[in-house]
Amino acid sequence: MNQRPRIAIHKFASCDGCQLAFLNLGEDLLTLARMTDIVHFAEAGPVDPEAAVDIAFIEGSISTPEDEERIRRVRANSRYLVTIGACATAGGVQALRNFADAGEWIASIYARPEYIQSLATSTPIAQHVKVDLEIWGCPVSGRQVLAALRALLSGVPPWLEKDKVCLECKRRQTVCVMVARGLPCMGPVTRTGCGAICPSFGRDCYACYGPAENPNTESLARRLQGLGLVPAAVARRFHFINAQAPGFAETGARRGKASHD
Amino acid sequence: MTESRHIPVQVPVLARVEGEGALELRVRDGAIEEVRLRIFEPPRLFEKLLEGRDYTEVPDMVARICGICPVAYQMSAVHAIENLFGADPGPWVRAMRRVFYCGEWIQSHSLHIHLLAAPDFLGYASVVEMAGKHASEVRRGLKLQALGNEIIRLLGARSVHPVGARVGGFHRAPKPEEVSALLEKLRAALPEAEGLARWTASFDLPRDEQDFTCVALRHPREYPMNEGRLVSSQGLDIPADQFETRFAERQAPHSTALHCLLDGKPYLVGPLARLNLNLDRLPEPVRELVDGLGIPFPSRNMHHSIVARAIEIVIALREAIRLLESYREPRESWIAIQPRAGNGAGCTEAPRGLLWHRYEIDAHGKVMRARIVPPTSQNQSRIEEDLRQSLQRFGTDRPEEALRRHGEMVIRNYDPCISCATHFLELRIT
Amino acid sequence: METGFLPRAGFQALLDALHRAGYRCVGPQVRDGAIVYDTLNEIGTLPQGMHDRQGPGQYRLESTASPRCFGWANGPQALKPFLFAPHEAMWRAERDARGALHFSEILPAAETLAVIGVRACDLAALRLQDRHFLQGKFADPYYAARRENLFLVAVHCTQPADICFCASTGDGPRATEDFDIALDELDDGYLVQAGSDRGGAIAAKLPLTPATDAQRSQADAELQAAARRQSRGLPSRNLREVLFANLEHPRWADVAERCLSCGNCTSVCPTCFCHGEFDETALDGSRSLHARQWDSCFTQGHSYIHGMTIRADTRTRYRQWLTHKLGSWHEQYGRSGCVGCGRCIAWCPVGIDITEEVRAIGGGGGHG
Amino acid sequence: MVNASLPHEIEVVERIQESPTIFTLRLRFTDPAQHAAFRFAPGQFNMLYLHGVGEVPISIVSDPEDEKLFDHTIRVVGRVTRGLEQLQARDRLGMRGPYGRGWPLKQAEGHDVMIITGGLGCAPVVSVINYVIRRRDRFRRLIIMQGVKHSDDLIWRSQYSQWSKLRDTQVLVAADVGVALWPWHIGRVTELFDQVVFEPSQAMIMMCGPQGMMQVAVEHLLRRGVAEDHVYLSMERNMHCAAGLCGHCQYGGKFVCKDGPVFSYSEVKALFGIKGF
Ligand SMILES: Cc1cc2nc3c(=O)[nH]c(=O)nc-3n(C[C@H](O)[C@H](O)[C@H](O)COP(=O)(O)OP(=O)(O)OC[C@H]3O[C@@H](n4cnc5c(N)ncnc54)[C@H](O)[C@@H]3O)c2cc1C
Ligand code: SF4
Ligand code: SF4
Ligand code: SF4
Repeated sequence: MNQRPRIAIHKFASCDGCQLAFLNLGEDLLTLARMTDIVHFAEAGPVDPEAAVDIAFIEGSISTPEDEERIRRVRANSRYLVTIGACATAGGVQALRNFADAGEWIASIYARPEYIQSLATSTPIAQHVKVDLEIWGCPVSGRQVLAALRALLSGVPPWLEKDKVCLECKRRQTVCVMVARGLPCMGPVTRTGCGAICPSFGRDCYACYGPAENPNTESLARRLQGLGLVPAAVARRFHFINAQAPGFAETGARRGKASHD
Repeated sequence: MTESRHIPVQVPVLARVEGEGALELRVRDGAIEEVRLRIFEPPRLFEKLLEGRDYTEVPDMVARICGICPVAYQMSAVHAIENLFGADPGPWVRAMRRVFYCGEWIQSHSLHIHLLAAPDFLGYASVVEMAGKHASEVRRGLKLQALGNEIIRLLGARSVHPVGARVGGFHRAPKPEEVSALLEKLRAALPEAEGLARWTASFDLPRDEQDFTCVALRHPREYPMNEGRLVSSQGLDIPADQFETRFAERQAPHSTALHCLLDGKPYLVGPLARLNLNLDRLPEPVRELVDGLGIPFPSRNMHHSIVARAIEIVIALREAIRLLESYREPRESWIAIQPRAGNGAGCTEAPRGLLWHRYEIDAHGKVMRARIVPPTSQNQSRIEEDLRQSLQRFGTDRPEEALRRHGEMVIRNYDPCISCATHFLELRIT
Repeated sequence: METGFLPRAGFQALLDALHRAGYRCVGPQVRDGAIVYDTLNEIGTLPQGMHDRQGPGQYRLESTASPRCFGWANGPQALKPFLFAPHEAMWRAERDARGALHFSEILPAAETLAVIGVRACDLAALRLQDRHFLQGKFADPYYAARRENLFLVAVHCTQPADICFCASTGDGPRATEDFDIALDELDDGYLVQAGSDRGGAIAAKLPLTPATDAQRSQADAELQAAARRQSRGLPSRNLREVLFANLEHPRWADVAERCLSCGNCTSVCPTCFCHGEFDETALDGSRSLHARQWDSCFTQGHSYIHGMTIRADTRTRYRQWLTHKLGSWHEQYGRSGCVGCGRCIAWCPVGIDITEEVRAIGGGGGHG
Repeated sequence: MVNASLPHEIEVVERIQESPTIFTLRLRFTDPAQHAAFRFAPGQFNMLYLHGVGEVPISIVSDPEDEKLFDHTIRVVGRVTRGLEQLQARDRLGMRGPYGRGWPLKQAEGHDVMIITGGLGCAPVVSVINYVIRRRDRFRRLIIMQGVKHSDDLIWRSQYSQWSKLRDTQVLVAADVGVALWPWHIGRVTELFDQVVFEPSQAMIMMCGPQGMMQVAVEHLLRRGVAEDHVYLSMERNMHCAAGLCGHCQYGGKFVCKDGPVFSYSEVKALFGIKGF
């Protein structure tokens, strides 16, 4: 590539954690700045939200009317659009509000709810504009973001991991926490990419990387009930970080209202 | 001639809900009429999301409030819930939580100093520009940031939304080999961190003394992180669970973040407030380092915050080394918890200042109500007050660009959140 | 080739002899609620008295008063991860300033490793993996490097779990070949048998006493009882015909309702060999590491070719696993790919039982 | 032990754009000794490695007796092929091979050779056509049948016309969708079987393309009396190692990479057309 590709990193409703995948790159952050032209990345300095770019990375979900507008403009200005993280890809943990009366919630936190402009839902970017690549995870892994960047710099579509966490657990030779300890692990339906860190820390995966390809959520739900979870608890397993993701939304809903009645 | 200038500055800001905000300034006849730090990040409604969840899910949920200081959210939450259940996880857990927190301070402060604040004081638009002339300092900063992340990973597997913390302790105890490998790196980094402190102290920082109230935790022996009483520079000294008796949140029409006030007045939390109030808790070597910096702490110059952060990196590094040097692998890394109904508060020192949580939980361990007061909503009124004073002193007749930059620099001293403290953009006059 | 009796306390002498001969020893230890292989320097860390309870999707350890250190059936690991690494770098590519590429292989250091406590089923699996990785058209240099100096101490299995069926596949519970040393564990010590010259040399360094007939017959009786205790089984005949004659059997859809397509079964299976290769490239594109890791026919990528996935659903994936393992393996390696270790039953999160599925699909007929 | 997984450096000598999505790379080893030692048979394939991206199996289309270069004709479909597309003369890449079992060309001598392809530019069989034409007197009739989705997809058009003029050679081309002036059939290539002149008992059939097309063709040919082991097809499965180790290309008990990719119908018929294998 003769010209350095232009890159933007945009933020919507989120915790900023996925952008840290860039800020935590260390030496590679400087390499990235050398190889590309980072035109908009508010956290790191450059700000030009309306700039036309080759690659736009989007963090965060859409939860206000203004953001609905803004993401359209970003799309129009970007040749290749990548969502990073659970918020941008599946609506994020804040999408739990989609199950509730968000207006009532706002009223209970803010004394003057009329000041607060907000949609009743938190929705993924792909519900609003075309997305070229979705990188899952809450937060995304720096390794995956780097690999995607590298592929795009080589002019080829990035390769995405979509297998189950279980495979990575076994590669790490972690003892299965579900089989050996009866923990309600979400690994068998969850997308790998994190390195199967939860089971390696002796705990159950809570599905922060969203659904894997071909997830049998119903079978796992039955298994979790077999382990002693009541239906509402099973619902909460699915309705957590990626509550709106396909498969998780339905199986959770079928077991009852997750957290709020 | 009456000149009215209304100067909005786009600023992404952290708050209860961090993200986007703006600085609005109205100047009439050279006097600042109104300063507003507008936060319009869409609310993510975490307090409500928590309702109905099991207490065991809280640490993973609250981490998602902030990707830059998830450890702080997890720590305040586990303390609040353990207080509520009357559980004491014992000295190993206590020590490891401090180590965990040290990692976050080092990571967050290094990131702030190098990526956000230092370019301001040295006159660069971003760290990338700064790296040209100050390559070794930037590398040192990135290395310290990485080291902070590594400490978090030791106990939490990853640095953003770590997965190791639980009510009652940690899911897993590190292996002694991992601890000693890390210790070596920490020891090697100590001279670097001290160099960093001296470097920040050498900046030509604006002199701008102001009167403000500092609030921080205070512990009988240690530099505060996970526990202590709530104290202020004006004599406040109450147990942390009585926070609500003196501190109250108020909603401003221009913000989705609530403003928190102490007895109705603005106050400061964060590194400078912590240092000012805990100078006598510094370990001896740090004390000597601070004495040699030539800055008279306690300081009333908010621009000294960057130095306070660098000093806290040294404190955290030393503390992590001290605690890990006596590391023993425990039989169990967490205690069993017996839920009971009640109400409990927890307060810890996030990198950006006090982070207060309260939970009401039923007998089955289900969260009934939650309340979270993050550092930024506590600093928000103080930021506005500071802006008013410092911009007035700076000179309101200056070009907008200069006003904007100065305003941003002032805001960045509070490190309201990473996206807040950035180098932004165009200035619009309406 | 029986060589004698090693009193329980003399077991350390075996470790010491192996250490002196330059081996790193790995042996069974309790970790995270299961028996796994880990570096073994002291007999004190052996899982003495530990016993496992296994069932479909279930594994629990319990502590007993037994003095035995090998009174358990296999945990999740086999020999496989020691030879066919779950994840490994294969070669590195570097591009110099002129655009030329340089390739360098990354072979594992050929470690001299002694594995203590290997079961008969895993030795049978090792033979199958040897055939796959070493005896085909192209030998795998990575596997070969690790295989080269492997020393195997087998312990005949007297405590098969509920999920074991090695007796029906003819692969256990007695280890009959491919070990350097085999042990029968009795309450007060071990009957030692050398299976190779290397094994004989190590055995010669042990404080052995002559074995008694009583010891021998007790060991035999325990092994026979162990075989009898196995309640599960696969028909010993070649199942290839019957499986491929039943490719549209409704049971495939039935099991697909339960199966999570998670690949735990293929990962714990000691004979499964599938792996994927990929590149990890430096951000500036100068260097790239070509690596490989375990894959499974339960993944989408396993059967992806551009524009289509040959096995897009769980039904065809489960069918691939079973028809390969018990069917086409015969064509490839002259026998079934199942050695009866039962791991895929225990470590399946939803407890799918290969023997039961086979029976349902028409491969019944008991132990025949 | 030879490490069959390690690529060797090769160089692009020439790049030819055959169609909007198909291009040919003419290649040689950068090490002349390696180049001189390189031997292959038509139907065999190489693993091409694009630096930092990955490897793909690609058939060799050039003549085995061409000592200067070897050619690969590649269609852009995904990650690696898209990256390969960007290569220019003098660029370097990695290569290992050749792999697999090629076409039964020795056996085919003295037979009618019928080549059937479907889909976009089926490179593997073009090498057979060229091979037969260059050694024309060793074979009897040559029948070339090519089906494409759209008439624009047909690459090497002029070659098809030239081939059709050769003696004892029949060329039948079909496009599902044809544009004006398309001289050949509109419809499926398998609809043209009735026009084929050949001796079923003396024929060797070689085909590659979509499974559906091959299935229809096989059924027809068997009905016409061609023996099962005179019908050869080239199979495509996911491939990583190409050495029979990684397991991806298994087709029942066969490893496509080393037992194939060319199989006689009798070898694969048990599973042919069954979804999931
Ligand atoms: C024996 C053989 C010979 C071939 N000869 C040619 C040829 O001469 N010309 C040509 O254009 N194509 C040929 N192909 C197909 C070619 O290999 C695929 O189009 C190519 O692998 C797609 O890779 P990609 O990265 O561009 O596509 P993606 O869709 O991005 O594929 C990603 C990965 O999946 C795998 N994969 C995807 N499709 C295939 C496939 N069809 N076969 C095997 N693995 C696949 C590869 O590992 C690939 O890297 C041949 C395939 C085989 C098996
Ligand atoms: S194991 Fe599961 S919850 Fe844990 S980090 Fe990975 S995907 Fe997230
Ligand atoms: S195809 Fe499936 S069953 Fe066969 S070796 Fe590979 S993973 Fe195992
Ligand atoms: S059979 Fe069990 S272990 Fe195997 S893929 Fe299916 S659910 Fe997973």
